[in-house]
Order: sequence, then structure tokens, then C-alpha cells
Amino acid sequence: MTTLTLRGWLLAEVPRSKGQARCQRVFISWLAFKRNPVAVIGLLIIASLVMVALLAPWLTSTEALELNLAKRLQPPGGEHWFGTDELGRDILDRIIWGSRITLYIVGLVSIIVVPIGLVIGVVAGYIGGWVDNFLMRLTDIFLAFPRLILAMALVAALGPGLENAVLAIALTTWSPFARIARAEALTIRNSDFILAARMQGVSTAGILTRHVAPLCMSSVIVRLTLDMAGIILTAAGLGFLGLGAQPPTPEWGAMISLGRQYLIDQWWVPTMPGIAILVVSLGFNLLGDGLRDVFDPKSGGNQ
Amino acid sequence: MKKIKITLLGFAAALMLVTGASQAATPKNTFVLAKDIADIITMDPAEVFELTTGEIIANIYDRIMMFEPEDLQNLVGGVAESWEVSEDGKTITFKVRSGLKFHSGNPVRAEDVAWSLQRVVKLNKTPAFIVTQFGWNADNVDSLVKATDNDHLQITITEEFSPGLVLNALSAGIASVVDKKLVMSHEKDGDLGYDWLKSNSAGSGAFSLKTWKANEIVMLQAHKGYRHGAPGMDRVILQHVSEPSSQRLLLEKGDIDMARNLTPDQVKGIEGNSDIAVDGHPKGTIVYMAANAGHPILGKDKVVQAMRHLIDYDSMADSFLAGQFVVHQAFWPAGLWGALETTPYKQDVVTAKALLAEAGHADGFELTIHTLTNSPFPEIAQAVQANLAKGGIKTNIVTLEGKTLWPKYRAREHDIILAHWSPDYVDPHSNADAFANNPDNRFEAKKTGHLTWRNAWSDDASNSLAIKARNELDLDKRKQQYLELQAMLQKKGPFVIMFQQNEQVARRRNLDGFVSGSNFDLVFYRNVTKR
Amino acid sequence: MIDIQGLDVVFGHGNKAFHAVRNVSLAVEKGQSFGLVGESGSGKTTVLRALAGLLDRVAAVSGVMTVAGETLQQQRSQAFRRHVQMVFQDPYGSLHPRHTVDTILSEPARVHKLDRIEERVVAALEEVGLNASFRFRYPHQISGGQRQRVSVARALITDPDIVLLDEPTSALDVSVQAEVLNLLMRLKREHGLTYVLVSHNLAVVAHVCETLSVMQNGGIVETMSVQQLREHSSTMPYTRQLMTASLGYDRGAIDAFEEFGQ
Amino acid sequence: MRASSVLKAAGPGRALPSKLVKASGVIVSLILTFVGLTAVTFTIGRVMPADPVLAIVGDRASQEVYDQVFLQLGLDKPIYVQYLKYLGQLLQGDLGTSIMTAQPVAEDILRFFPATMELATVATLLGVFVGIPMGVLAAVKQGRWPDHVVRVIGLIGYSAPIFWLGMVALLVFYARLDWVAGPGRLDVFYDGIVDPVSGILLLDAALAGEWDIFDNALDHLILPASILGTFALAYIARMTRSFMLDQLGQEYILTARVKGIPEWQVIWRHAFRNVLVQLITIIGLTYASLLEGSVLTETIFSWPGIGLYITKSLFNNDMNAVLGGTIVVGVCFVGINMLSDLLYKLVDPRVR
Amino acid sequence: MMDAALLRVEELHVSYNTPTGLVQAVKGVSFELGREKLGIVGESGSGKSQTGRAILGLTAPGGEVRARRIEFEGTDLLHADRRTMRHIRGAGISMIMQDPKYSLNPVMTVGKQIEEAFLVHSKDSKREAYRRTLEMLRAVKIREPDRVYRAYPHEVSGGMGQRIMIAMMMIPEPSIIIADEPTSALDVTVQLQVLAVLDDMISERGMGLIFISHDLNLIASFCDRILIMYGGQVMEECNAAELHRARHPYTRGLLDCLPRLGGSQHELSVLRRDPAWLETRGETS
Repeated sequence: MTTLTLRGWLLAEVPRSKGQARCQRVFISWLAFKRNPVAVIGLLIIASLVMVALLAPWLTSTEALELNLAKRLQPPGGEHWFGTDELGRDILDRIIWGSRITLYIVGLVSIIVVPIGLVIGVVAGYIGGWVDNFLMRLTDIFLAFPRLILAMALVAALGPGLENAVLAIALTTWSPFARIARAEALTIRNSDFILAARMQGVSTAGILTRHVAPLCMSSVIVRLTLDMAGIILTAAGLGFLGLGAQPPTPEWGAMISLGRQYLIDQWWVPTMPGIAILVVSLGFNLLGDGLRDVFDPKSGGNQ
Repeated sequence: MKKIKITLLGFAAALMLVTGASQAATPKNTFVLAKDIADIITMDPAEVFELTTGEIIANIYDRIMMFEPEDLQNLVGGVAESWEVSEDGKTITFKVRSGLKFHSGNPVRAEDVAWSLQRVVKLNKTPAFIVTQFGWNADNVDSLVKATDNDHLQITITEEFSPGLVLNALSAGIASVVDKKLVMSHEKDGDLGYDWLKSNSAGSGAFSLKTWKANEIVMLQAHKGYRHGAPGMDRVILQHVSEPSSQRLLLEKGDIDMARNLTPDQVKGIEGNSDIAVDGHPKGTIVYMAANAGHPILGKDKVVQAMRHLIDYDSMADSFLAGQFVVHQAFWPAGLWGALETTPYKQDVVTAKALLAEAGHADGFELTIHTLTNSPFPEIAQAVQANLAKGGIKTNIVTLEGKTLWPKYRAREHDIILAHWSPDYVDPHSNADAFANNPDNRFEAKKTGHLTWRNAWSDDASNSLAIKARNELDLDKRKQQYLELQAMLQKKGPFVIMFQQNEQVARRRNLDGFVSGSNFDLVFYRNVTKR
Repeated sequence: MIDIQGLDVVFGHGNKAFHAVRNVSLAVEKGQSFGLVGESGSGKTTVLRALAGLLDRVAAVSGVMTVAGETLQQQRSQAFRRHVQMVFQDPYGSLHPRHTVDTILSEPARVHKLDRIEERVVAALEEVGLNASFRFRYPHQISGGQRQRVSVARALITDPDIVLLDEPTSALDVSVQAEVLNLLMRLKREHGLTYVLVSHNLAVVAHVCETLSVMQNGGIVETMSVQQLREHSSTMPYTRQLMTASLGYDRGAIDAFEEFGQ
Repeated sequence: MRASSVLKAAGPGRALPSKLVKASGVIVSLILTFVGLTAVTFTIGRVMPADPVLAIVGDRASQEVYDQVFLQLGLDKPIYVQYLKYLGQLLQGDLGTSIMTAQPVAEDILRFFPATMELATVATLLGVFVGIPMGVLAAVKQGRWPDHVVRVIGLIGYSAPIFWLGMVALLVFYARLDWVAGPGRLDVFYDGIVDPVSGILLLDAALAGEWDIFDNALDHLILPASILGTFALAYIARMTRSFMLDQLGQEYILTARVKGIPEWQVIWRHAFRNVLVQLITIIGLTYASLLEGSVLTETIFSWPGIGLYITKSLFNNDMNAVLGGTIVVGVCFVGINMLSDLLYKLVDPRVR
Repeated sequence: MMDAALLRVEELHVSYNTPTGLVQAVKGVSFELGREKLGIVGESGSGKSQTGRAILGLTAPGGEVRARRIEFEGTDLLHADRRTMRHIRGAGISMIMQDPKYSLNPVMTVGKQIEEAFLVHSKDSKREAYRRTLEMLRAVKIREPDRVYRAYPHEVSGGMGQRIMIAMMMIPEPSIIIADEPTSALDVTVQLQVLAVLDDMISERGMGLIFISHDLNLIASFCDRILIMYGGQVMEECNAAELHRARHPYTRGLLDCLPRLGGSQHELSVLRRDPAWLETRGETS
């Protein structure tokens, strides 16, 4: 009954309040999203990542993260589903705890990158002229920079560690977002509703924040989701080069890095975290593909 | 011989054309060894101070004094046929062997030998301290080191030093004899050929340098006219392979003859392979932990002592270090003259806790451990972290590349450093000077060559004993003094010495005669042969 | 009410410069409706946008424009923004796709710091014949005609004196066009609005306006009253041809068409 | 696309001949990018905790030796003086000497860059020749199984950590199956036989007629290029699919079908020609990003490329090398972008 | 006038499966076409364009076409295989779309696109194709056919683009042309000139034309016969000349709500839609 009325409320022809209208919009997008099996799989993966991260203390035993040199390098089996690592720790447990770090990276990068990219892109695209020129030159410089190398340089300068790695990644990732936001802003700025807003005397700041930016958001979010995999991989790459999370933090890239010498005889040590990274980036990619189909029906999906 | 077989290879579902791999075996006359050679920055013996180049120049240059691969225990003359020590022990006269030839064909003269040492002092690169400590400097070296005639070299020291120590020091890389004529023909702006010699060789050793491509390859060519006869191999190639796993694969496939950087677990992995043999070579490298005495808590002797009791040396040495590191708890490596081989410490949490309580830190405290990024340091650091936690000492690990770690260390910016050390030359003084002697503990003194200074630790008893042993003429007494000094440092001071390296070298079974001695520069290729 | 003297608009620069409007002058009385007719590219919309002050970043505008006695500066005043409003051609493009009707309508009121915003929104919706049930819908949830009504309502929120109409019905079906035209006529009567209407459709202009100018290649060809237009008393061949063409397909007449090329 | 091209025409500006403005704009932006690039790198070099002096003199050097080198390097001068001095040398074509290799940086780059170029080129070619057909196929069969297969492959290629993939591939295809050669560019005993004319081994070997070496070099190249290629392939296939879907929904495709043109011609002659226009930029970007040198792939495969060179230099605070490498990579990036813009203009009649 | 029907459509239905459910775009449309100009008029969403596309079998993916019969010159189009269909497209039935800006391939020259349409249905040489193309360009009254042949679509004006479309669709000499709002993107005078070209060619060659438009006025003056569509159904069918006598309230409503040049500024009459119009003719097949 309640679900029926909730659904009814969500699909009501005539929304009665701002809140209902907003919920409806989200719900209808969700309906469209739901029809895309690929995206749903992606969402499921990400959702389970979040769940695993939240439930980590209950999913793992407390002593699992401690060294147990007597039980090192045990193959996957009943006691240790993913085997144990070079210091005798349960790999599954470490992967579970590592999911928190992955989410932390993803979250932190997003909240740094999106605002920077959005502000620079929207301002450049909408204002145009020399402001655009200047901002885009700046963006170009960061684009032209070898990305991993810039990140490494930044980490090296800031000192290794997860926070610094994330910061470095963020500082090297914002440029494409600025470009996307700018491209969107360029098409938006000449649309009639922007002219209408100017006609009504809305200030430039108001147009940027209330009219242009929200419309750039969806492509930025899609791109962000698609880039997430890249971000995770870059973080893992930095971890691989010893510049990311510090031991014994169970960051997946660092786990591969330290475990790589065991690939030949104890394949599970680097392989399990490798698969974890693969699955999660796959999840983000699937989700991003799906979101793009929902937000931008012209590519993919039926027309 | 190589038919191109076209194989359809489905990798990641991408189809690509692949040419069949050659069934690899290295050529009969070539010795290929894989090693991480990224540390090479110069080939000039006056400047060489890195592990890889230490080994390479040992094969290119003959030194004044040498250990020969045939007998690694006893110091013998290199280019020096014989020597005489003056009464006061301050002047040594060497007779240079006759008939020696440089790779260039130039004869080896006493003048070359003298000039080589003068050059070291005048260029004053990092390793120069090994000889400048004898009182030589750019102004006086021409008179203190000189060729008295065509085959006699006379050196005089102005500081108090045991002549045994001086002879030992003259077996270091800086005592390599350089072809003066050849080098001076490449001199630019009075640089004594420094620029040229960085990437070229001018020696009289078993091999000459053919190519050095940084991060790629070093190729040596046999010196057929070597005084011990032509080396077994025409060419020696050091291939840069930084990944131990790659080294292992290459070795198993026969693409290389020897892998130098395998990890203990990889060595275990290839045990069953009948084509491969693994030899252990005890090395002078020790792994130690140092606590900054300038730190309010770490400055307390009891805290460091507690740490010595907290660490579980054996379980590390039995697991991830197995075969490549053994427990060793004194600053001079076991197996060398004057080494203290006792290992008094085992994990003993109760004692440790008591000591910490006495020091007023029963509730524990928090520290940062700085260490290197390459294996096994992150693993040791994590084990140490777990060990120290038992005493309530919480630690964070920061791993850094050496180039980033050393500036921190030299600026005394660390809490605890986990690192390694190998002697500069085979004399206990080399390590005693670093671990026990601190001539001036003031920060401005910048005695960065001394680990004691880096850890802001100075102790009069230790300082004076180190100097006394250095100057002692009597060998037995000298040995006793070093043993005493090591025992002293086991109980106090900022160092927790943990392990000594045992280099495991994996080679194809058809290869023999590779010699690796206790010090990093005691590696010889000339006896290598292949079946 | 509106007086434009010697308006010139140039887009771009250098050899890519495009002179979109040349020396256009026109005047509109208060309460009048003025039509601008012409084919695409004739500059009619540009004149409207220049008047609205929407070209400041994209084109060089010169000439003197006076509205209600106030000579316009490049940066339009807030008072101007309040008293001059505009309705755009494309009902799909002129409403922000992520804003509800309520947001769209209340924004101008908020910008001009008007009171009783909610009341105004409801009243404006009623005024254009939409009931309160439309208030929280998104543009994509309502039909083209309804959207155009929302556009009109938005223009009315600030109680303007002048409304600029840029092809307000050309994207609509004829039946909807009739409704919107009726709405515009009623609003004009009730509020005493002044209209400037741009359209390519002579019949629509004739229906709404009293006076019109025919534009071609950026200039005004002819200005006349609608009465004159109906009586076919135009002397300009271009206007006459437009008239003929708007009457429908007549094979015979087409061969007589002249090229009024650039 | 359409909207933005309309916008470009309507940009504001002053009365200068537009060609001149354009050309000078390109040059100014190049110079700015270049100065920005070097300035950022230089600054990073200065704030790095690694010590370039120690990189030269080693950990155990005495303070005296240290100070001597410190002065030699000019590190006592203010940073802007050092930077200007560097720029001055740069303008004379002098990139300085690398600490790490004891060679002029320019010579190092001539050695390392071709290695990366060889790798990146083959990888990109693989991505283009496999990825494009895959993408087209997926778009044409949208929603059916070929589409799903291509998408999954693309996504996996895009999601897998490249260093991990590399290690596994090395283990499987080199160690176990023995299909390809191992790490490195060449079996070491072949080293130095062929004179480095272009630095690209395949080319040099072919020029010298040393087919054994050619074969060996190819053997070594195939695996790392495939690994990098997987990434390029995934990206290109994915973009091709998306562009293709876009084009297939356009009206001119309907026109072509109305004409009665066979479907394969509709796809390749009509839709794909338009996709190609967009793909040029994508391929250019992919190539440029691979040219940056995949540090990770180069590490795994002991490939002496520019990425590894810059990385190693960075860790050693060998700033001349880092700057030199970054400049070359940056210039390549900008160059390739300009080239793809140019190609774009050649292929797309609308922007000519 | 309707001596031999070229095309017979009986009970055509087109439906789409959308997220919100099944949408019936066309519901039971039947008509015949001879060598005449048939106009289909209706407002947006009336199903007029869908009808045109369904005949060519070019309904967008996701759409389903059902009919009792679609027959072109004796061929059953409903069950024709792909090859037959391909042959009929272009050579039998052709279509002109609304906006040449989008319906011409932007990266191919105009000449190549016209030639292609010819060559795909002919075994003639390229040379012949070139000759025919130029001839065709002249036939649609393009003044400099050589220059236009080498031009790209973005280099020609809208009116010229639509003439090119006509040339391209006429060159394989089809029997039927479907023109879907062919002139609504053009200015009035240009629109009429283009229609004149189309008109002349149709009558010269004795072809059938289905002219789809929302412009009642235009259709009435241009076509011979008119179908008035609403909600996917045919409301009324009449001769163009007799449109003013149309009886259906929908047709009447459409006629009345147009502002007239000669009229005054009175209130326009507004169309009142009656749901009963759609109920009377449910789906019967």
C-alpha cells in the first residue's frame, strides 16, 4: 500500500510542491536508468563497494590485519579465501579494509576536482574573451603535462602519503573537467533561456551558478564517473611506485606493488587486489556509461 | 635459423601478430647478469661510491692493495709487488710490479699510481675522505704521495693512523690505478680528465668498459693481457632489470646467466629448477635502525634498549628474510677481521616494558619510521611496527626513495630511520668511525659522514675508544679494542643493529667461477667460465 | 515609447565581419504593436536583440536607442530590465530544462526584489490560462503551447510596459498559434502593453500589429500601416513579392519572382 | 558541434587581419604553454625534498664536498635567477647535463624518446586497427551480443591496472607460453650492433638489413605494445562506438538508406567518414598520452623510455633531465594536438 | 486520374515501445496513390511523417509496423526481402526530408552524393553518372552545376540544398517521391521556387508524390488530393480544390484558426478537440 502510494506520489501527473517535483525528476531518471542493465550492474558493484566499506569491521576478524609470519603466503582456501600475503595477513580482509581507502580517494578527488573544473570551465565558457583565453591556456598547460609525472612530482614535493597522492591526482585531473564544462557552457550561453535570464536582469554570477553550472553538472558527473577508474588506477599507480598510501595501509595499488614479486609462485598475492581494482573500475565505467545514456539519450539507448 | 612463425595470439581478445621468440641462450663467450644498475652515476674511480660501480671498477682497475678472487681473506699487493713500512708507521714505500700494461697498452708506472692518488685528493669527490683522513690535501699531496723512481711509490701520512688501516684503505676504489697518459689526453680545463672518465675507463684490470647506457646496460670487454691471464669471458654484460620477478623470468628462460636481485621467496621458488644454482655470499651490508637522540624520548638510552628487546629478529630472519639476511647485532659485519658475532638480543616484551616504564613511558608514545621503498625495507618496517606496538610504541611508516630519505637523515629530521650500511673499505675503522665516533656533535659541525652525528649522539668513551683502536699498531690489541667497542655499542647508543646481508646469487648451472666477497666491491668476473 | 535612430550591428571583425543591421531607424508609440517582417537573415531578430541589450558581448552595436525617454547605455539598467521583457521563438529552448515552472516564474520577481512572489506566480499563471497544477512541473512535462504560455507569464511577472516578441508562434502548430495570439492580444488590451513583434509570417504580423517595417539584408525596405498592407498599396516590389508568396502556391506567379540577392 | 562552430564565428575582437591574429595567437599560446610548463616543473624541482647535491655526491659525502657541489650547481642563487639562466641556456638549445647518466640531457632524450615512440606508435596502431572496427561493429549491432562483447572488452581494457596486466602477461606469454621475448628492448648480446640512426630499433635494424635483430626487437616489442595497445584499443573502440551511434542517428544516414545504398556502404562510406573526423582528435590524444611514456609499462618491461627516464630523474632530483623530458613531452603533446587540428581541417570540409 | 494505383496502403499501424509504455503513432491509415500529388496534412504528432517512413521500411529502431497491405507496383513491401527493399528505395520510391542541412552528408561533395544515388541502381559508367548528375543539377535550375558539383553541403544555401536533394532523389527515376516537410525550413519565396521545381519534374515524368506538411494553406494550393490526419488516423480525405467545403470539424477548426492577411484583429477561433474523433475508428485489423 505504502509503496503503491509512494510510487503514485512519485509519478503523479501534477506535483504539488517543489520537493515533490524534485523527487519526481530523480525518480524518473531512475526509471530510465533502471532500464539499462549495464548501468545497473555498475551501480550494484559500486553499491556493494560502499556496503563492504561500511561493514568492514563486521566482515573481518580483528586479528586478521596483524602480522602472522608463521602463516605467510598461504594459498586461497577454506581459512583464507583469498590466501595470505607476504607478512601472513589475510588478503580478503585487507581488500575489504582497502575498499574504504578506495572510496576515500574517489570521494576526495571528486570534491576537489568537480568544483575546480566546473568553476574554471563555466567561467571561461560563459564569459569568453580574454578570461576564456587565460583560463584555457592554464588548462592546456596542465593538459600538456605528463599526468602521472606531474602527480609524482607533486607527491614527491609534498611527501608521500595518501592525502598528498589524492591531492596530486586532483591537481592533475581537473583540466579535462574544465574543458567539458567550458564546452557545455559555450553551447548553453547562447540558448534562449540564458538570454531570457539576462533579459530579466539576472546578474552574471546568478546566471553562472543557477543557470549554467547545473546544466554542466551532468556531463561533468558522467565524465567523473568514467574517469573514476582512471583515478583509482592512478592512485594505484602511485601506490605501485611507493608514493601513495604507506604500509601497512591496505591500499590496493600498494598491495600489488609490494606483492608483485610473488606473482610467479604465489600468484594470489598481487592478483587478488588486481582483480579488486579491475572490478571496481569496471563498476565505475559501467555506471558512467549508463549515466551517459540516461543524461544524454542521443548517444546510446534508443533514440 | 629463425623462421617467422605466425601465431594468432588472443590476448585480451585483441588479435595480434607475433613472431616466434628465439630460443634464447646467451652466447658462449658472454656473461650476462641482470641487476638493478640504476645507481650508476659515474665510472670515475675517484668519484665512484655506489654499489654497482664499486663492483664494476673493481673489475676494470687494479688497485694498489687488493683482495684477489682466489683468496678473499688476505690482503695482497695489487699493482704493488711489495711494501715497506717505516719505523714510525708513517711512511710506506711500495714497489710497483714490472711489466704491467694498461688497456691502452701504456705501461703501468709508479708515476701513474702516485698521480691516481693525487688526483683523488685534488678532485676531492665524496670517497676522497678515505685518504684525506691521513692528512692529505690538494696542497701537500704532491709531496706526501710521490713516485721516487720508475717503480717505487712513497706515501707519508701526517695523522696518527695504524699502518694496517692505511693498507686496508689503499684497497678501496680510490686506490685504483689510472692511466695518466690516456686520461690527461682527454683533459679539459684542468679537470684532470674528470669529465671524460665519468663514462670511460683507463685501467689495467681484467676488463675495460665498452659501453655504459644509464638504466640500460653496462658492457665490459676482456683485457687479454691481464696480469693473471685473459679472463674466462670475452664480454660481461650487466643488464638493467629492476624488477626481481623479471630477473627471475629471464634467468629461468636462459636469457641471462645470473640474477643478482632475487628475493628470498623467489629463490625458494626456483629451488626445484635443475638448470639453476643459488650461491650465498655473506656481505658486509648491515641493516640497522637508528633513533634520533635529539628526540626527547628517543634520547633516553633505556628507550632504545627497550626497542632492542622488542624486536623479533628471528621470526623475520626465518620468514621473509630467510636466506638473505641473518641476525647480526654489532656494527662490524660477521666474518670479517675484528667482528663481534654475539647476538644477545631476542624478543623479550617483559624486559622491554620494564625498561620503558623505568624511562617513564609505560603508556607508550608515537613515532615515525622512515625507511626505503625497496624490498625488504617496507616488510621489515611493518614487522618492526608490529613488534614495537607490543611495547606500546605506536609507529607510522613512511617509505622514501634513498635520494629523498638521505637529506632528511642528514638534517636530523627523523625519529627513527631503518636503513642499511656497508663499509667503505675492509677495515673495522670504516664502520667504527660511522657508528661509534662523533668528533663534533654540534648541528653546525655538519659531520654528516658520521651516523652518530646524524643521530645527534655523542659519547666520550665510545669516541676515545674508536680513535684508540684506529691508531693502534698492534693487530691483536686493535682487534680486542674493536670487539670492546662493538660490545659497548650493543648496550648504548642510538643504533639497533639487526641483520647482515647474505647475497643470494642465482646462476645458470653451466656458469662457474663468479666470486663475491664480503664487501660490495669484492665482486670478480674474471674467473667466470661457461660449459 | 521606443525610438531607434541609425542602428548598426556588426558581428565579428576583420574580413569575417558581418554587417547584420544597417542604419535602421524606427519608432513605436506607447500601447502600439509594431511588426518587423523579413526573410531569414534580414536582420529583424538582431534589431530586437540589440534593443533588448543582448548583443553586448558578441557584436558591435552603434546608434541611439531611447526607451520611455531614457537613452540606453551599453549596460542596461535594472529598471530597463524590469520594464522591457521578451518572449522567444523556441518554447523548447527558452525555458531552463532543470527549473520548474515555479522557479522560472519566481526568478525575475526575486531579482527585482518584488514582494508577494508566490501570489504573483499564481496570478501570472492564471493570467496566461494555466492553472496552479502547472506550477511545479518541469518544461519537458508540458506541451509546446503551454511552454510558450509560461514564457509569456515570465515576461509578465515584473509588470513590464514593453514586450519584445521574437517569432513567438512560429514553432507552434496552427491551432496552438491561434491560442497564443489570442492570449497576446488580450494581455495587450488589459495591460496596455507595447509590443514589438518579429515574424516572417505576414499574416501573423497583420493580425497583431498596427504598423510594420519590412526588412531585407539588414535594412528597412519599407514602413507602413497594416491597413496599407491589406490594401496592397505597397510600392516596393520586394514587399509585393512577399505578399504574393504568403498567399500560397501559385505556379504561374513563381516564374515572375525576382532575386533580391545580397 | 554545430552550435559551437556557429559561436566561433561570432566572437568579439579588434580590427587586425585575422590570419595574423590567428598565427600570432598560436605562437603566443605555445610560448605561454612552454613557459608555464618549465616554470611549474622548475618550481616543483625546487620544493622537492630530494637533494640534487646528494644525488651527485652520495649519502656519505662530507659537508665540504657537499658545499662545493652546491655552489657549482648555482643553488645558492635565488630561484628566478636559476630559472632565467636555465631558459637562457634552453634558447641556445642546451638542455644541460643529466646527473644520473653523466650525459647531455639532449643526448639522453634522443636515446630514450625513440624507445617510447616505438612503443607508443605500435600501441596506437594496434588501438586504431583493432579498436575502430570493434567500435563500428558494436555501434552497428547496438544492443546485440557483438555490442556487449565489444563493450565488455573495452571496459575491461579500460579498467585493468596496466602494471598488473603487464606482469600477468609477462608471466603467461613470455615465461609460460614462450610466445614472445622478455623484458628489455633487445636481447642484450645484440646490443650495439646496429647504429642508432633513428633510435627506433625496428627501423634501424631494417635499414641495416640485420633481420635477426629486427626479429628480436619485434619479439621484445610485441608484449608491452599490446599491453599499452589494450588501453588505447579500449578507449578508441569506446569512442568509435559512441561517435558512430551519434552519426547513425543523423538524417543523412536516412538519406543514404532512402537512396537504396547497401548497408555496409552506408556505414563505411557515409557514417564512418564523419566519425573519422572526430576520431582524429581522439587518436591524437591517445597517441600523445602514450608518448608521455607509460612509466608503469616501462617499469614492468624494463623499457628504457622517456617516462622511466623522467621518473628516475625525478626521484634523483636530476632537474635538468626532468625539465628536458617534460619539455619534450609537452612539446610533443602540443605538437600532436596541432597536427590533429590540422588533419581535422583537412578531413572536415566544414572547418576549412 | 487514378487509373493505376502505384501504391496501396491498407490499415497501416506503427507503434513504439517507450519507457512510459506503447505509443501508437499511426493507427489504421489506408490510402492509394496514383500519378498525382497527394498531400498529407496534420499537426505535430499526427503520425504523418511516420506514415511516410513506414512505407519505405525506415521506421526508427524500436518501432513496429503492421498493415494489412503495403503494395508498390504489385510488390508486397511488407514481406519484401532486404535486396528487393533496397532496390525499391531510391529506384522505386524516394524521399525528400525537411532540412538539407542535416540530410546531406557533410563530408561528401554534392556531386558525389548525387552520383552515388545514380550508380547504386545502375550499371552505367562513372562518366555517364557524372554527365547525368550535371544534367540533373541543371534540371533543378541550379545555375552553376559545375561549381555546385564540387561544393560541400555547408557551402550551399538552404534552397539550393533542397534542390540538390530533389536532384539526388530524382536521378534513379523513381515512380514515387515522398516529400516530408520539404520546404518548412526555407523562406516563403524560396519555398515556392523549390516547390515549382518539384512540381515541374513530377508532372513531366508522371510520378506520384506524397507531400507531407503541417501547412494547410500550402498543401491546398499545391496538391491534388489531401489526407487530413490527426492522432495517427485519417480524419478526412478530399480534393484540394474542395478543401473549403470540408465537413470534418477538425479540418474546419484548422482552417478557421489561421490568421488571414485580409482579416481583422478579431479573436481567432480556437480548435476544440473532440475525443470522439479518435474513438469512431478504433483499430480494426
